[in-house]
Amino acid sequence: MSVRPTVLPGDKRTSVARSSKLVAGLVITGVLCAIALVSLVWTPLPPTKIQIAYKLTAPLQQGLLGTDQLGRDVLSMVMVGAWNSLSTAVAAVAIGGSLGTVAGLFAAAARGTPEALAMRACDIVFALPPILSAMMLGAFLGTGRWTAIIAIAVFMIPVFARVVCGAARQIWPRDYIQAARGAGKGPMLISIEHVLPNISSQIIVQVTIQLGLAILTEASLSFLGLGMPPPSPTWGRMLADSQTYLAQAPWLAVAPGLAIALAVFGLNMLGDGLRDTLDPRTPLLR
Amino acid sequence: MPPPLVEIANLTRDFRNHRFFGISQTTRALDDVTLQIDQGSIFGIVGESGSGKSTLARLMVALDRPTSGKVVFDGEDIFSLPAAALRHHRRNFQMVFQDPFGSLDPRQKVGRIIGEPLHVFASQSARGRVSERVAAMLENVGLPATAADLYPHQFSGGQRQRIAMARALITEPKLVVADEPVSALDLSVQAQILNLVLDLRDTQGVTFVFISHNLAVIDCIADKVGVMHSGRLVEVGPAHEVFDQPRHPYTHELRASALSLDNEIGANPVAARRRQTPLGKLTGGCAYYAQCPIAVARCSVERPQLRPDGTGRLVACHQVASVTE
Amino acid sequence: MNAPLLEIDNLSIAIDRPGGAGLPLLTDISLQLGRGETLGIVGESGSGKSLLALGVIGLLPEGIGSSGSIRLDGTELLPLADDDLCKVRGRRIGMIFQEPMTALNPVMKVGDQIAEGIVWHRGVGWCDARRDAVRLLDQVRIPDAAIRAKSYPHELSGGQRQRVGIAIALASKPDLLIADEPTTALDVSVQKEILEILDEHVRNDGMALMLVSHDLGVIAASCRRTMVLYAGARMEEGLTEEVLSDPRSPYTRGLLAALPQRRIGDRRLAAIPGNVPGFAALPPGCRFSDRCPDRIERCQTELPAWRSFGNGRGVRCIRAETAASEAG
Amino acid sequence: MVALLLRRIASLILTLVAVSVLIYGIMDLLPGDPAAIALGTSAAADTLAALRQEMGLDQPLPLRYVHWLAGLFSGDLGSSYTYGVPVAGLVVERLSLTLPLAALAIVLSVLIAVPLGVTAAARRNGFIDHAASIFAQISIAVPGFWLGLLLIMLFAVELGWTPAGGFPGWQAGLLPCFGALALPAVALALPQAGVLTRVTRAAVLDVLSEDFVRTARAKGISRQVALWRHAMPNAMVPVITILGLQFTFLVAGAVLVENVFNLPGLGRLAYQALVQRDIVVMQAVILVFSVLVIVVNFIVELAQLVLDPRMRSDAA
Repeated sequence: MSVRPTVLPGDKRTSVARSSKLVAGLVITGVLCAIALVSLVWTPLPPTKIQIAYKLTAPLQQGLLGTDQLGRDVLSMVMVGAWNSLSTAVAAVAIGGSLGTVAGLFAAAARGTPEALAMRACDIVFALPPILSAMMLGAFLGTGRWTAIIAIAVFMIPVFARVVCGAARQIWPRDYIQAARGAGKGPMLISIEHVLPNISSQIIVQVTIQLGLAILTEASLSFLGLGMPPPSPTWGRMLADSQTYLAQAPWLAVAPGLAIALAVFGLNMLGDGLRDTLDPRTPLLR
Repeated sequence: MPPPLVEIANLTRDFRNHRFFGISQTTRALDDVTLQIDQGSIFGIVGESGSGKSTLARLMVALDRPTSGKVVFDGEDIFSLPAAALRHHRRNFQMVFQDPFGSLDPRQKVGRIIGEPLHVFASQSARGRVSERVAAMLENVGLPATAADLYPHQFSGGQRQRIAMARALITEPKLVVADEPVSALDLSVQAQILNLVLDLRDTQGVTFVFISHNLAVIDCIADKVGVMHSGRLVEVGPAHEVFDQPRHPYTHELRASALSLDNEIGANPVAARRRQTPLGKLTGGCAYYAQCPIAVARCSVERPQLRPDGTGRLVACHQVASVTE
Repeated sequence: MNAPLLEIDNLSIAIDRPGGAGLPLLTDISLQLGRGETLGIVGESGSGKSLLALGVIGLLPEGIGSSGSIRLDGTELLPLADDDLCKVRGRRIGMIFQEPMTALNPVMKVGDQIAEGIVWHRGVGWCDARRDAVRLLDQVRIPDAAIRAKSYPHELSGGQRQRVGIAIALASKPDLLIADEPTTALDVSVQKEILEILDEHVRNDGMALMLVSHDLGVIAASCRRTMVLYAGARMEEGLTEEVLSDPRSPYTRGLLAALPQRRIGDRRLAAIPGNVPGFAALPPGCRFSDRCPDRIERCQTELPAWRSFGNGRGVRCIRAETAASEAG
Repeated sequence: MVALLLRRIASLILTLVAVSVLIYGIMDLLPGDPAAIALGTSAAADTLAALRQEMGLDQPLPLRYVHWLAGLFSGDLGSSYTYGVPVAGLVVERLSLTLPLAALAIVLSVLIAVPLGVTAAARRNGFIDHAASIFAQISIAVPGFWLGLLLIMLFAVELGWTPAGGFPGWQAGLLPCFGALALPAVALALPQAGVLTRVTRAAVLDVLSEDFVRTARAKGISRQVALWRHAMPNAMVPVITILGLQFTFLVAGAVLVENVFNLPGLGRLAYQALVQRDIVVMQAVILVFSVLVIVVNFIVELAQLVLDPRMRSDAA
């Protein structure tokens, strides 16, 4: 018999590290979501309120995070930016993730040529960076929230299709799938009843990671002016605007960037923590 | 004499590894197998890895489709049935798998796992009684009815194999094909499962096809045995007779290599035997030719057919056939 | 009488736990093995037999530690640093593993994998070492050894890979060979030949062999002495013949009775009831007490001590003790 | 082996063709008339018709695609409306900045990530492991373009060590050029390095738990030698696979970083083409980027063949 204990009782050090990652991820992501939701009903000042008299005021002198070149309150803008960023990311991952998951499940169930074709198609879409496809879309559709959502979602489809197909292919040869076939169940029912629950942890982990990536991409798009149109503030555009005032008002470049980094960091920690708790296969070293 | 429950005729299965571009290769996993399985018997199939025994098992329960040949179950050719009829027919033949850890969905409770076939096969009115039937079946295989509310990982290997047995039997099938059901189990638990198979055959009248690489297990449990080598059946006959007096040289080799408690290594070494690495696929001829100690020139070109040797056994060997001719 | 080659005293292997005692996987193991001797370690899953093998060669998984004493030719192995152990592994102790499919490096030619140990221990050049590797491959009966040495593992069959594994273990002519389930993953027709190759080297080179297996047939065929393990403790030890023909432990008796064999009429096999316990859920008292047909009340309260009958024969069973004292 | 290579090349060509069809198709099928977009809303009908004819927009789609493709093979990517020069020359000129930048970033990220990941795996749960994990988490979370801004703030605005952006051109000599590329390369490389560090660590840990590493240790090989001789060659296969997949993100990063540092590269060209609604240039740039991604992944496949004999024998 081979000696390969998977999880050993008393392996405290790693289990503490696991749960601390999960807690950190949950806290950061939770706070972020709360801020985004609060911004819908309350911000310290209306984020679009222009007060030229107070333009480029340093943090704490006027508002918690200072004001921008038009005297708008940076904190309020960051808060609304959180909502804009999160909602876009969630919508994109929801669309791309569900389409990709269905495609991946189908490819794994069909096997053979359909699977090969689907994966080839994924390779091709994967070769187009989301920023470039957003540029293509933006050139014709005009810029806006939906351009960003569609561009990101299109990129998410092959990502999820690949992950799901890969995970589902590991499940299909298992004997319990064979038993379900022997029980007279068809590929559709098997995919839903047996395959999906058994790969759900991988999908959940992927969702958190891709949410982080979507936030990054959304920020990049709005940095290039391909995101939500003004005046509604986005983190990316705030950074783009700050470029002109790097010397006079460095805080303008710090606050939104930190917000992006924290959001992505929180989601990644959450993903890591979930991965460790949902599928604790971390092997022990010899 | 009642007709056989299963009649397998010229069953062949090729596996082709598909390529997106270029040539695809074909491997013949099962080669022209003809076989009959009597009602109420335990039919043992013995062979080494790659002998095609698992492929045969999957075909018998229609988990795979043959390249050619047919399986007639209870008078019906199962591969010519329309999909819906085949699905309905599946309740009559079920399978038990080797790995007790891979054959139960880890995300479902035992009650749901065992009841799964009923959800497809049972009529709407009978579904309400699923939990009763699951409880009864759990008792049949020696587990408490409370097991239904637990998850598979809460059981040991032997108990899981009992659960797998319960799932296979819940549709009251006529045939259960068990593919190496005790190979993954500890010796002290193995005997429990073998006894369970014997009990179930006696009480429920189920016909078993029992596959194993272990001669002792087959000798212990089977009425008749088929010996497989390279996708072909080389010898079929009553289990005790086949193992006491093997006629095919391959059966002989298997018998000689099995280690019992009074064997001693070095007493009669195998080294003297002619041994070569198999040279790819032989087109004609006997697949055992390269290793066979009694092969003659004819064996390399002409494939021996499985035929009666005159003592109630079927053997596929030119040398054996020539004895009786 | 010379000192035995391998002497293990009171060896325990446990999972390290921060603060306090570890979770024991294997306890109170003592054994002696002389040059040219063969010892079989037999047990079911969770008996700790593989851990014992890994413990001797000092390759326990991270987080698992051992205490007690392992002496090779009088040298204590347990306190040695890894660098010093490296001079023992391969050169003094060779090891063969269970899974021929995964035990070889997939991206390295098999000849080089054999030669590696020779270069490492003897400091010869790779050219000479590769020549040696071909000779070793020939010794383990691989046809066309010179060509096969240039193959990658995936180009070989399971049996051939296991021969390569043996060649690696034999490369530096170790004094002690540990084989952990060397034939479990192989077909029966290959199994016997692998055991023959092992037997040949033990006989010719005066090597000591410690063979770990769950298969009584394998142990009976290749080992003069046998130790039976159950749930991390030794239950019985002695000459293989005696252990198999006159088992003193109810567990050994149960195992022998459970061996599948031809039934007479409608008889059933004598199965041991219950399941093999996990190391975290051992019954109190004797580890076999919850499944033992001969248990008495005392079995469930105290762990019986190891009782030695001399001549290497020993058993762990309260009933055996009382039987002996009644007789004496 | 030869058959396998031919198959891979055939697959590469098919993928390239599919991508070109996709890009051309999307550009063509998307709502909006390129000629109208180029001229703006106030253009007269006859001017529009003239431009449409000049652009070949009056021909059927498949024909236009074939013309475009034929043009590609003769190095003709069309000409830009805004610059009035052949796009091919423009792309090549811009590539001369973007390719060295990307290469620099890849080299930098590999140089940081591989040693860090391997050390982290070899000393699991040690100080370096924890430090590497924190480094990886942070650098993955920090967007490259923001990092670029911070670097400019620190090194250009505060310290004045480097220019805040721009590119002197290769004729100005190697040193000033690399000076101008240093900060952008760091901004591009760091997020990549974070991902690679994690992948390297995980891959090495995976391989270290394999049976064959234990076999090597049983031979008496030391931990270090087992790590470098046995674990590393096996662990490199997943690492370079991820390196190839990450190239897509590197390209995306280049578009942004070139804009932050005001570098006249292909990414900046893409942005300018977008602003100026120069469809022909957009098409060309996106095509070049996609081809780059595909070719890089093809090279990765070849590298896998070299590293792993099991993949080579796939052909036999």
